[in-house]
Amino acid sequence: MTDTTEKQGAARSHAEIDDSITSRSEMTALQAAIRTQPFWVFVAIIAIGIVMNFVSDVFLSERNLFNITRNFAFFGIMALGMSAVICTAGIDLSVGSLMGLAGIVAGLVMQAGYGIVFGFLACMATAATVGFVNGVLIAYLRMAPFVVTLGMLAMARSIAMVVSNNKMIYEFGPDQDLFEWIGGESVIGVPNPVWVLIILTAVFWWVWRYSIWGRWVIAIGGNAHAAKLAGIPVERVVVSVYMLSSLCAGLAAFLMVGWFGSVTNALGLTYELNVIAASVIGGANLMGGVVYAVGAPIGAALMELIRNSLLLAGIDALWQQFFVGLFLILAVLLEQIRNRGRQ
Amino acid sequence: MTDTTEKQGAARSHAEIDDSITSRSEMTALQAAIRTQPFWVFVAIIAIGIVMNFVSDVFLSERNLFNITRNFAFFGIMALGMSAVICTAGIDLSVGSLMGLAGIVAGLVMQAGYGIVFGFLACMATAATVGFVNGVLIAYLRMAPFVVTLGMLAMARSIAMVVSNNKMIYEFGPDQDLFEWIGGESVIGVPNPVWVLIILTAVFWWVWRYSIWGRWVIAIGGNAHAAKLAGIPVERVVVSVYMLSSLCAGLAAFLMVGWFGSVTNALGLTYELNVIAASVIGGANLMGGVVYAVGAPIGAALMELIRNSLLLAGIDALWQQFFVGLFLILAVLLEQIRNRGRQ
Amino acid sequence: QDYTFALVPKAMNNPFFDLARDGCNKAQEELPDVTCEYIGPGEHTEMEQIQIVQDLISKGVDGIAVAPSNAPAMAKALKAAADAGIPVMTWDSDLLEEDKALRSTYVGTKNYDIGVNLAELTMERHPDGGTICLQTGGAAAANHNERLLGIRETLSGETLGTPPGDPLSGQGGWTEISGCPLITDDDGNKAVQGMTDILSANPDLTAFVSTGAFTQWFDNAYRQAVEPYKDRMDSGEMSIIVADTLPMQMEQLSDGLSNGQVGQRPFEMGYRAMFIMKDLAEGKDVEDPIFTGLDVCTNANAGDCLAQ
Amino acid sequence: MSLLELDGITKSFGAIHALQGIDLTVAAGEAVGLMGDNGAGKSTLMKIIAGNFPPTGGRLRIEGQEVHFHKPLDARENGIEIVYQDLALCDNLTAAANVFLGRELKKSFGPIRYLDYRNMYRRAGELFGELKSETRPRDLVRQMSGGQRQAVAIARTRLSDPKLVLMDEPTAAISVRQVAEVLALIERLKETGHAVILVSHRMPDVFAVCDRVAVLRRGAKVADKHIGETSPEEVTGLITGAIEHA
Amino acid sequence: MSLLELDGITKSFGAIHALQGIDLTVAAGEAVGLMGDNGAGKSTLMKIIAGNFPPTGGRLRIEGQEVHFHKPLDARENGIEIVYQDLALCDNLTAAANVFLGRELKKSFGPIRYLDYRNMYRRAGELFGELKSETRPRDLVRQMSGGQRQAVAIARTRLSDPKLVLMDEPTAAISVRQVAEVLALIERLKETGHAVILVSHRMPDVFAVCDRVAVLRRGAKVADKHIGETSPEEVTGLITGAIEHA
Ligand SMILES: Nc1ncnc2c1ncn2[C@@H]1O[C@H](COP(=O)(O)OP(=O)(O)OP(=O)(O)O)[C@@H](O)[C@H]1O
Ligand SMILES: Nc1ncnc2c1ncn2[C@@H]1O[C@H](COP(=O)(O)OP(=O)(O)OP(=O)(O)O)[C@@H](O)[C@H]1O
Ligand SMILES: [Mg+2]
Ligand SMILES: [Mg+2]
Repeated sequence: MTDTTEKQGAARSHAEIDDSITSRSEMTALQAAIRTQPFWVFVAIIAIGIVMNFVSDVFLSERNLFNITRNFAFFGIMALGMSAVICTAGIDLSVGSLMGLAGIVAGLVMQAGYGIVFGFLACMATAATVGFVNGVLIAYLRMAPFVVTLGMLAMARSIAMVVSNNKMIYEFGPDQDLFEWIGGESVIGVPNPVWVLIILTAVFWWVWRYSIWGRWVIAIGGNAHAAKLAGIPVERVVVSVYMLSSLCAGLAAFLMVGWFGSVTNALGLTYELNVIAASVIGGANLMGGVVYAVGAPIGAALMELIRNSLLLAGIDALWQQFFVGLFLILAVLLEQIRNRGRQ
Repeated sequence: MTDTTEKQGAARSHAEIDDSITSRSEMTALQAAIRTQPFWVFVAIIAIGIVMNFVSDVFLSERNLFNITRNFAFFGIMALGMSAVICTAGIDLSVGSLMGLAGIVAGLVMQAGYGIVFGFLACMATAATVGFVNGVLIAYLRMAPFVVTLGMLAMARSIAMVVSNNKMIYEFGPDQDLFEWIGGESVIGVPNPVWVLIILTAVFWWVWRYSIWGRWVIAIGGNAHAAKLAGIPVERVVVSVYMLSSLCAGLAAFLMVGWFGSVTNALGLTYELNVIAASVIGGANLMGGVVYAVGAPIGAALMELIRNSLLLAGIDALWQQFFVGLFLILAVLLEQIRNRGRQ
Repeated sequence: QDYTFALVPKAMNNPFFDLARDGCNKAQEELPDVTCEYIGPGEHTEMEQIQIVQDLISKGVDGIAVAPSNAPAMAKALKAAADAGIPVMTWDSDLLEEDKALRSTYVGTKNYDIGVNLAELTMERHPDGGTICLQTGGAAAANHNERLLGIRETLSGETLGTPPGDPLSGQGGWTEISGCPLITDDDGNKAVQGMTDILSANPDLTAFVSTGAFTQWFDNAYRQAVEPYKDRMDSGEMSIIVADTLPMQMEQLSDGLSNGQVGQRPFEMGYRAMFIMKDLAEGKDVEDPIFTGLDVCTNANAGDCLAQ
Repeated sequence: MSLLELDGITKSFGAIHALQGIDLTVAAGEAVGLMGDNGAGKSTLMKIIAGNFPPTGGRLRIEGQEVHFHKPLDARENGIEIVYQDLALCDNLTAAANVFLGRELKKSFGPIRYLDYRNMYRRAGELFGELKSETRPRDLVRQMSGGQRQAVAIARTRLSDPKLVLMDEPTAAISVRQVAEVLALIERLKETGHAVILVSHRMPDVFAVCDRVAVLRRGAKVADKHIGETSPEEVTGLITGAIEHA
Repeated sequence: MSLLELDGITKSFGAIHALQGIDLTVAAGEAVGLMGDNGAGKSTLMKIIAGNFPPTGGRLRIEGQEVHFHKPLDARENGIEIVYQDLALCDNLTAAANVFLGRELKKSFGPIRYLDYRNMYRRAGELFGELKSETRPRDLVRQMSGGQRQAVAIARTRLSDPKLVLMDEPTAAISVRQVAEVLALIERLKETGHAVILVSHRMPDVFAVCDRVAVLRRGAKVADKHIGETSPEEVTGLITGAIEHA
């Protein structure tokens, strides 16, 4: 039925195809980007920007851009950490309360005259502790992240109340000026918190793409059981993820208090939903296994942009929230429609 | 190697075992119950009750029990609906805002003199509409439940502000007394909202156990793709689930406004996290596929009980939230520890 | 006989109410037989406040002073206090007219008057009127709505009905710009951001008036936001006028970064509430209502406008 | 007239061309074996016939009538049942619940209809018995062994009286004893006039029950022969590409 | 001295007794076929050896040394690799990423170590090539066919040089061509002194490569014979229970 030459021919072509199969990359980087949610949210941002440019001439003013970028920088920083948590199919509701606690701790330490380095270290140590507790309860005691971090939400806020004795702190000791400079000023026209966000986003981009830890986090989100079987120290990685999220919140609190120039234990109240929303809008999937570094700042930017635009456009105050909700849905819908068309 | 009799013997014993296998129930109902989270949360509730009985002699007073049960009834009703949503691996953040909107609509209709029947229908129709929109966006347009319902959270609250023109309503027309009786009074010593909760819990128990719709919801939560392949109208069921959650929130709003005797558009502000927490404490799993009818009231009861107990025990106000969080975590931890022991 | 009196604020995370707590504690020191129990919802939620009051009644405290978030609903809850023979008073904000029989007295200010004073400060600086943006707390907050009405009625010189009234469109020379009143939900961050955006979107705004301290809570952020407009404020082209007189607010006023403050006296409210309740518990008659007065501060009298 | 006719079915997933113009017919009472290397496109073809997703191009005819399936239910209503390769089970439900998923047995109490657990357990037990599978109807699928899960998936096709049964590697995980039962089942289906498409990598099984064998290679059909006219060796060659065409 | 010795291994899941006192030894360079009906307990036994969960009772010895595995990594560090029946892959990662999961190849840039994509793709491609599997290293596992997924799971065992390879139905989903490769792989493993336990329902495969065959029935070992001393018919009888013991 076949002769030898034919067989060899087939075999050769087969080997070639095998090779082409092995080295084949399905898509160019651009094609891949176009399929992601952050890309389409970014498109929505550009669209809003163009429209706003006609609606209000102050929209593109330096001052307004300065304000917008600084406002979303804090949420962007927290969303970077939150994205990691969400990537493991977890959730961290305690970030808002933690901001209050970490901010108060930083404030108290500096008020007591210890200087900014100690203030920063105390702030981050507080955050790390809270994240560690969250992580241990979730990873080792197998508790639902929602319950653990909700409990922590209440506890952290309460501790913040107790240690601050419910008072406002607005004297930050010897380094007050440096502290307020870090949070409130800018370098070459870009607010410092935005620099922090930019650097962190770059770091996270590298982490998700090139680091082993990042790979493990994504694997855990895809199939925690399989990751465990593959020898990944799942528990330890999960703890580190919750600590990371807390550290991001602590950092945001430090910058924010510096900007505000004062701190109450109400700092960060109800921010958790905004941070989670920024992550989800930026493409994170609450079922886990998906993460984009650029998603966090893009998601946070969209939320802030909507808020700012509605105000500049002079929308009736009672209606503003309506449009916030509407545009939120529309921005994410864009990607859905595009992807349905593709299928 | 074998003879015929041996073969027959083996065959017979095999048939017998087959039969025993087919009809074997792995556990008694009690054994099954002991493995569930609601059971252990219930144990925690009993434990708190016993401790509180020694701490405070008013704890078991009729008035206190009356207050406690009524307070958690509203959350329990909402948590019943929320559990269904969570069972499909979804989430509904809009219930709190929806309460505000539905309450305002009911109030406006009754204030205009239309009577309680119309007020109730308007309230439920509003809720159904919101749930329908949520459901359609999630089921047909495949959007993330978190984003959709977060958008709806903002939109519903905004509409409530607009239609109420930011005013409080406390005149409910001709049926005011009946309305306030329904929400605020009791029948044979049990507050009316509690009756509603009891009846709804019984209905949901039946639904999850015996109804085809309930079975489908659970299947969707387990594996939506497989459910779709099995011919279940997944989209329609998901829409109905979100409508159900909204209707529960609408009902709770109706009862609560009746109890308050007034309504502002701030009704239900930030309740969403409490409702979700009640469901999760009651055993719902945010990854989907798990639901207990009794879980919702038990979860809501635990949260209210902790709050009430701390106040009666005279815990320092600043510390109270701390213990709320702590006991929340401990109550759920109970079940975890017990189940780890079993494995 | 020892007394335990409960002082229930609207929310515990608001520095305003902390001052009331401090007053309450001072009274406790002065009255050896009185214990002050300061307890309220962590955040501003209507239902939790009602639950707390219910629990206090169950617990059997000797008197309750409450700042109701939702007046009609609170009135229903307070009926149980009457049944239990627990004396009740209100502070900071009052019950509705028809429910007033339920409480013995009210100690505090008229929110409406705060609005009137805010408006008068504004009109003093800008007799010809102009454009104005108002900033308020929670959308449905009754006290803020009354202040808004006070501002609007004073500026327009007209009666505008139920709080918060309708936005001004030229009455008395004042026009509210679109996008206002700003709703802050008592969030300082939102308040500053909202003010920043409004000021940059409307460079020739005449007056920015806030009915709550949240705008100025965050000292540094507020200063940064207002700094670019300081020249206009100094020259009298523009004004920022804010309710309350917390310490950092007074510093901002002294530095010319605000043009007027109208303060309540929460410390006094908390302090006097204890004495009033002691009188009530001992069966004495008390005045109704008791107003604690307002502090009205301008750039000129910033140093010595506060009472005490 | 054939029961099922495929006419130039193609399917692309982005850059991957999983199927490239497949023609195939199946008559009533006939079993067709579908073979091919991993990734050849067999499952993709099965899923298209079962209404899982639409083809990128080509036509599907059932009893001469062109059909367009928009959802799996459409295919089922046209008398097509399928055992998916990945089984498509709900892990959180019992074996019996999975068997009856979407076609629950009901009892009535007045106007209220509710699940008839008793009969579902009984019927499911019978079906597993027929397959000689030691599967407990009350067990959660999550806890079951690989072969028990496959038995559940196979049992699902036995609920209705379909015209065409698609089996995507139904015997991959099951033991020798049940393999014989599944093959016997296919024989019975043929006898009663049903059509079967059997996807399998097990040459002996295909040669035991199928009337025809079709071979896919890289999304194209490279052979479609009567069992009598070919041999396992030839089919192997066709699958691996050692033989180009037949 | 045997490489692996199991001594009275039992395992219960609540009321279900999956394993009841299993003794088994495997020597270096030996391949043992493990057969049994669905639900007999084969996968459970494999998972216990792989450190997936501890046995309820009994002892495990490796090279005469008693071991207690608390997690899968412990087993791997003792030189045990496994192909799970359910494959245990992360659907959201590429084939190459799954192959190297937990053992990623790294490059260094100063003190910073990062993923070496290039080498991982290359190595994974080579491994798939060895198995003659048409699996693209860059594809997401989610999009792959059943056999391609199985190839990924098998490729994972090739990364290290284990003493013992456990294969739980490694050929269930793969095509004839790759089956031959997997069997050849097992032969090579034996030649180089590795031990293999092969769980399979495919009698010919077991008889082709295994030196011994053990049969489980309802959690008990009912036979353990050299291939030369038994026959497919006897093994079938042992699996189904037609033959009680051997
Ligand atoms: N986690 C678990 N919980 C409860 N029962 C289980 C669990 N895992 C397995 N079982 C039960 O243990 C028995 C043995 O299962 P196992 O997976 O070992 O079978 P197997 O021999 O591998 O079968 P197959 O050939 O079908 O893969 C089955 O009855 C199964 O239902
Ligand atoms: N959803 C999808 N997206 C992208 N590619 C896909 C998708 N589904 C299948 N493919 C690809 O299409 C090709 C055919 O897959 P299919 O599952 O039909 O193979 P198969 O013949 O069933 O193989 P096996 O014998 O291994 O089951 C494969 O290369 C696979 O990677
Ligand atoms: Mg396939
Ligand atoms: Mg198995």
